Amino acid sequence: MSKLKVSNLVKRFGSFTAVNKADFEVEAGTLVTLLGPSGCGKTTLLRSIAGFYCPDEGSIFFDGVKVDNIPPSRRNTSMCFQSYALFPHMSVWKNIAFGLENQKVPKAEIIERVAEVLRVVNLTGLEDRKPSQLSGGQQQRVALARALVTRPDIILFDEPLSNLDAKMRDQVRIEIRELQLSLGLTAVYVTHDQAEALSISDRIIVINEGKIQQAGAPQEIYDNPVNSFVAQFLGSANIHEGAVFEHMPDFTVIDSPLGRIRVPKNSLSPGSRVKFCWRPERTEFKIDPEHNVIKGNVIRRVFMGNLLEVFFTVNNQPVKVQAPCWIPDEKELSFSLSPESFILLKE
Amino acid sequence: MSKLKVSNLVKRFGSFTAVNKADFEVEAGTLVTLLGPSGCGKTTLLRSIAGFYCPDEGSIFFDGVKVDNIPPSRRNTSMCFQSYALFPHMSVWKNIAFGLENQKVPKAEIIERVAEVLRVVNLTGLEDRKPSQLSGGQQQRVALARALVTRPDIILFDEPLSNLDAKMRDQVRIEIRELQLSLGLTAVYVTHDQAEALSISDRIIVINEGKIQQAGAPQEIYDNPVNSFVAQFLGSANIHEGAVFEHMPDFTVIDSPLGRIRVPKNSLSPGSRVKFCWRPERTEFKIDPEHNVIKGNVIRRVFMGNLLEVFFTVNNQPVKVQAPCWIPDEKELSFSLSPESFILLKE
Amino acid sequence: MQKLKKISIVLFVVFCLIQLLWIGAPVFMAVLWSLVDVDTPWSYPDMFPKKLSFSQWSYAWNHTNLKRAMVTSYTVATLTSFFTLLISLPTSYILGRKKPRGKRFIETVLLLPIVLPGMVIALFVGRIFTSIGLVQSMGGIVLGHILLGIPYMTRLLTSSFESIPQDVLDAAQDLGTGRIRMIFKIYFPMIRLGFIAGTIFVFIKSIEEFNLSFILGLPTYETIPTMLYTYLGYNFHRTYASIISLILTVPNLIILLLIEQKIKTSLTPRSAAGKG
Amino acid sequence: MKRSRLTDYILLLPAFIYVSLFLSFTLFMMISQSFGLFSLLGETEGFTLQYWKSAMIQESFDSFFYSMKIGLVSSTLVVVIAYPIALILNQEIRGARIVGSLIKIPYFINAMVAAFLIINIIAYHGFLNQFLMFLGFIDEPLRMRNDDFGTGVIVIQVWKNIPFALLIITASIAGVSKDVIDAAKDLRAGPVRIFFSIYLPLTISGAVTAHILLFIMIFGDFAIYSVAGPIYPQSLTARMQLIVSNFLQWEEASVLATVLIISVIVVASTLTFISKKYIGIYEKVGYAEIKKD
Amino acid sequence: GGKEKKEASYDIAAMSWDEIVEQAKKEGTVTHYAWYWKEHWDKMAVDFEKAYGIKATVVVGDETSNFNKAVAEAKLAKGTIDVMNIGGKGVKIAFDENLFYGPLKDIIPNSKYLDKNLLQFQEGFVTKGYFIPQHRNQTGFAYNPDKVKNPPRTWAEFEKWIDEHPKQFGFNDPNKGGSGQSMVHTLIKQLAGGLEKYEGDVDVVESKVADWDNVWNWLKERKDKIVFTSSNADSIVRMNDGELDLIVAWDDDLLNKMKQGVIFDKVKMYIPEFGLAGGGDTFGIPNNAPHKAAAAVWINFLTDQAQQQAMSDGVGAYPARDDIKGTKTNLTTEDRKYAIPWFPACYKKYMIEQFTKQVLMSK
Ligand SMILES: Nc1ncnc2c1ncn2[C@@H]1O[C@H](COP(=O)(O)OP(=O)(O)OP(=O)(O)O)[C@@H](O)[C@H]1O
Ligand SMILES: Nc1ncnc2c1ncn2[C@@H]1O[C@H](COP(=O)(O)OP(=O)(O)OP(=O)(O)O)[C@@H](O)[C@H]1O
Ligand SMILES: [Mg+2]
Ligand SMILES: [Mg+2]
Repeated sequence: MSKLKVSNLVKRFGSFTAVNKADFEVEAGTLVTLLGPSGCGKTTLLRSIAGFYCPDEGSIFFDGVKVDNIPPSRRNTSMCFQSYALFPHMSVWKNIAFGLENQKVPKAEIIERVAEVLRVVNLTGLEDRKPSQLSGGQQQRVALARALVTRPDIILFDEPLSNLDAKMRDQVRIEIRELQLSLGLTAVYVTHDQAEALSISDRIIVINEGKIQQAGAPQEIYDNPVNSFVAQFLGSANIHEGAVFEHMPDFTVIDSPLGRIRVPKNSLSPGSRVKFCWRPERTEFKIDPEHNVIKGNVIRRVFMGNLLEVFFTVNNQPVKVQAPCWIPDEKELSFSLSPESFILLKE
Repeated sequence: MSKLKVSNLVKRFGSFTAVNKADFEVEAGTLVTLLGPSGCGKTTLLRSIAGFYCPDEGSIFFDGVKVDNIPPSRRNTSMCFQSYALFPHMSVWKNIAFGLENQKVPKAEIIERVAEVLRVVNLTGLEDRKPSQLSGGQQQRVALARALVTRPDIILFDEPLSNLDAKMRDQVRIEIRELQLSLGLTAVYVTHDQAEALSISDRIIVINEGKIQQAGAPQEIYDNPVNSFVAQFLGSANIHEGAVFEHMPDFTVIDSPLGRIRVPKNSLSPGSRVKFCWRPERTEFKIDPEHNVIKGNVIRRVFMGNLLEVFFTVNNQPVKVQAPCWIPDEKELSFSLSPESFILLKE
Repeated sequence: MQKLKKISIVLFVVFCLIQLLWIGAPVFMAVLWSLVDVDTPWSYPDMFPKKLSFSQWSYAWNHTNLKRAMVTSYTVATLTSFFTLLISLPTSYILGRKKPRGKRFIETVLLLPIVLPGMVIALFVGRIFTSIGLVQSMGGIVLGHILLGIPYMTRLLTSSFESIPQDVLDAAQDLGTGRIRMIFKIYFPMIRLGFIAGTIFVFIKSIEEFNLSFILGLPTYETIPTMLYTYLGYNFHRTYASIISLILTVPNLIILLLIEQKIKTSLTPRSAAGKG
Repeated sequence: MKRSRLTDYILLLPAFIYVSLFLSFTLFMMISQSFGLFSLLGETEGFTLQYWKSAMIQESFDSFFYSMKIGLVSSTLVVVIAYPIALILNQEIRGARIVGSLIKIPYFINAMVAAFLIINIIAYHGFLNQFLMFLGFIDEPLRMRNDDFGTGVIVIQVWKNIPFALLIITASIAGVSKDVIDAAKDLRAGPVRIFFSIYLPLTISGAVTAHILLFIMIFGDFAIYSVAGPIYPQSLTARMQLIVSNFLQWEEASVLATVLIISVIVVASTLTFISKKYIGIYEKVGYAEIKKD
Repeated sequence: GGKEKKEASYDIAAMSWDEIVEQAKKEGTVTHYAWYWKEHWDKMAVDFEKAYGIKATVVVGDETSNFNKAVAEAKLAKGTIDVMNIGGKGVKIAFDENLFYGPLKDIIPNSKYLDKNLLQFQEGFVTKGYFIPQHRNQTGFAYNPDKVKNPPRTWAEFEKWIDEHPKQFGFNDPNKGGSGQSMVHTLIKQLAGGLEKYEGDVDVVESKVADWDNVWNWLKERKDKIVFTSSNADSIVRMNDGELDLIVAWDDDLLNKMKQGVIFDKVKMYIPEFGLAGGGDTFGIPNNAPHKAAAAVWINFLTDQAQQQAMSDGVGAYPARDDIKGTKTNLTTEDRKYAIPWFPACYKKYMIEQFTKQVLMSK
């Protein structure tokens, strides 16, 4: 268990900047998720922490100690590789035991710890298989087990669940989280799956094009995205621009494509342009007349199992909302949105 | 536009049966989705339709004509390959135009149709790139475009959107559906993503281990899964076993781990064992005393952005529900479930 | 990290120097020897030749078998590459694409000509050819060289054929591609590199081949290596040997450069033809 | 379906028939002639061991041991030198590509040219001697050509064959995914352990292939021996060639050729066996065996 | 294709020289296999065509492979070789395999001017006039006059010189060239009781070779003082390199190498008083030569006075004709008085084998 600090890290490949001034801390014993679209630099950041890449600028500290000159084999980190990186010539058991053997852990303990971690990832019974005899998902779980079993100061997960089906993914995710908490591991977790990020993390760091966009607790980011990228990447969001019309005691009124709407109170001068968003699930079809009531034309309804996704146009602006399955099958529908549903964006 | 009929199809690899007596029809101009976990035989079925595999038993008919002895190059199908299978030595444009050139379509029309399909998959401007210069998601869209542009009698999609991020996936899915409808293509669509299946299909065929489990319209399957596999694979489901206690005029009462609960009326004799399920999103936290009221211990709450997933134990049975974000943060909670929420399963 | 970088740079420079010496020094000596003047031999104890000229080059060119040997060598190599390609194409196609029964066995047999020592093959093939009147004919040498070229050509072509993803072929079929279009638009472009590499390889092998040419060709058909053998053996003549060595080596090095340039650049992106 | 099977087999034939006809004739003739059978030119006498007896004289043994010694020593040296170079070239060092191309040059140089080039270097009046004298290490040039041990030949073989070994070994090392090595480092494996438990088991089959091919080429060497070998003994193939061309003793040459091929098979199988054993250490020891102790 | 040229079967032995010439002109072409002097042959061929209208093609191959070719073709009714040069390596095979047509001695008019000895014996073989001499050659000691002021001429001087100059005297392995054979031959003469006793033998007589052990012991004692090189040419190259100062070499070979700039011009050559052997190369016509008449005319042409003179002037070989003298040779006629003839070929073969066994193989 170590505290991790990444300070102003820059990593370039040729002229392309893969990580741009990343600056964050991970408290000891917590799990932080790096979330972002494909190619945004998540893996690069993780590999820099593990020591495989030498940063072009900035430094990394473990418990306040600068590790920039320590080679990967002497940093006490374990990484679960996006590409698995299993040793193809070793059995599952050997693969997992490899790190413990390096640390000269007594044989009996190795046997015990490997068996335990195999249970966690649901692979008991496959000890003697070679990686080539496993399905993709099983291989991924071996990679995960291999990283978990060493109980390092800092554990790094690079999309450890991407090849599992939904059921297995839920289950293993929960096990990872429990193990991390019970062993008090400091963990950095990479994913581009927002549901996974929201459900496993103590904190989330949203990255786009190599730059950190926002960092915070899952709910905090979800409820208060700072910009439209974060709003759209974490959950769905309808984004509009408008202009401040006037300030009222409890709220501010804005002129927008949705009409004149009430949003949470702010201090912008009337007339200034604002960008704001709201989430599809905030829509109320049991209309609350106290709230902003909006009428739209239904373009398409999509059945999503537990709910409907309904696409409207409101004053020619496309808008997406979530609706319960019981809403009437009409061309024109109204719904209400509380002023608190609206979030003002910085950019 | 052709009607497709697959009749009692069996395909084995050695002693392993990948497709086991598949029997279904696809009406002309409709889109049918094959949905199932990894390795269940979806691709195998698709490749048999395209003619790459020769079935071990059973036959395939296009518009009533048996095509078993027609080679792939003479069946009027187009497939969007799971592995993309782009021609690495051709530019994006050439790749897409290749099929049209085979059909000796006039040059001017080729140019027009390729441009149109490029717009659909959002790749305009990348015509001259080689596949190796594209990201995975872009490559996948080229594969999709290549299949779409030929407007075959039957179009086969093998997980065409798996490598796209959520936003792009939504967008392209809608485009595919619109194109399929407007051109009236007969389509078979393979995916293991249930949201995708629910939102794009006219009908869904759920497959497990090579066997068709259930076929029907999306909502029909979602609302009335026949067995626990379907119930769990399409959406989430809590599954329990119980015994019929008594029949009332409007409903049946069942003894179950959740207590004595009311479920929709059925004709099973009292005392017989039943398996039933219910979906997490049917949970009501504004308790309706008319409904089944259930009390449970909260094990874990997971923040999923637009809602909470709450894990309970109810009489030591694990239960998963979806809850709005506002529910109180207490150790013990009650919720209600309407009798209609419960679905009796056949096995 | 910084220190590591420094060490690796030093290592790199040292490595390059050794490499230059390792290759450059012998070649430099050969060039010097080839430029020794006819009338001023390079004798002990001179560190360097007293006079450099091309006199020996022009003598060797005009009054030895050099011209004839070059014509023979290059003709043989061209014919060999062509016929080896012709013979290997169908076999490699089946091996690479159809995975016939006994594939491993056939591949092993095809490799045998490199596994048996060249002189052994040469002596006994020579004996067979003698009995059917094929010695001292260009045809005999070409036939022999084809034998030695087949292992390389089939290997390279087979793996090019193998590396075409089945899906891509299926996709082409699925799009209704006819047989001819299939060959010229799909197969040929996709095995192009194996095709080029194989031809170049066999060409170079043939140019360099000594044993068979020695047994089958001499004395009527002299190739560059058998000629070199004369000037290195009982007729040891450093200057001619240097000249012939350079004539034999320089084209190869140019080809090497071309391959490095061409094949490397066009090989790398190829892996991105699909996922996994 | 049936018809296409048949075409497949017909298409398969050209190269296969070509090679197998030639080689089966060669091998058949070689072996039968060593027993005095099927002489193509001279008259056939019938089965006899006479040639095996008459070929087994001291000169043949000396040639055999000479070739064996040069073959084993040179091929082993080549592999041992090429391995670390391949490992270094595999790193992402700037310029590794240039070095890689440079290092390939000797492969494109004919064996005899290579021998000649090196002879120029080690000759009495050669570069090396002049250089050493210039530096003052020696007063009088060393005689390094045609030495009895065959050091000159070994130097030439190593010079010429390193690129070939590199080609094969680099390919198999490049096949080891960088991530796998990173993973081992990440699990705190030191360089020695990485080499012996990751690189070696994953690449040994390539290295052994290279080793075997090199052994065959060097063991059957004629050209380099003739240019730079010791006055005595001759290499096995040079002796065969001599027996044939000077004395027309095809039968005795066949005996030597047969011996040569048997030795190749023996050495190749031994090397393969050793490498299999080595990989086995890492492949076999699995959970089952651990549970036993 | 065109009409096959019809060639009557004939026997040149039964024809007059004029008939042969006439027949040769009909044949119009002759193919000659040699392994040296390309430039010289080119010139000769031009002159020949001028004189007779016959095109001579000289293939400059390799001595061993020329013979392999001849052997390989021996079974055919019609071969492809009309004329072959015959040197040290070939004589034995030529006889063992019965390859050649002859005797030519009485067919070729010029043979009466040619070296009598070489017409009867070559390399210790009794050749019975089958082969027509082309040029004579002689082995001798060559030395670097800068480093060797007083080269050894008598046997005692020679032994002393070797002792005082270790690793500076060299000759080639007799397996690989004639000059080395000549040296060992001389050692046998010197240390094993002269050469007279071998005269006329066709098989090795054990008792006569008993005291050859003296020779082998003499060599073994000096193994680290004498350098064995790998060919005639290698000896010369090593002298140029400064490695050797005294070598055994062929006079014509040395001259040729001087011309080609392989060795410094200052080199001097002589025959020591204890003698060194000499001989020469000859022409032969294979039994199945397709153009025997043209072959005979070509051989006769090459042994004409003018052509022999041109050969001597051009490549420096000592002429086979007795009526002209070599002009540019390293060895004066004065020197040549120490030349000695070879002993019979069976002994030569035995000598080479024994040298390998006794000297090379001893450790
Ligand atoms: N070795 C490299 N050379 C050049 N560019 C690179 C290299 N490695 C990564 N990149 C680029 O850097 C960017 C970040 O890559 P990285 O692997 O960190 O992405 P990621 O966030 O992990 O994406 P994914 O979710 O797809 O794994 C990408 O645009 C990639 O193309
Ligand atoms: N050529 C083959 N030989 C042997 N088994 C095969 C072959 N192709 C497929 N299989 C097996 O058949 C089963 C079905 O494979 P298929 O590719 O149809 O799965 P899928 O449903 O498309 O899965 P995914 O979602 O992972 O693509 C798998 O268990 C697979 O291992
Ligand atoms: Mg990544
Ligand atoms: Mg599939």
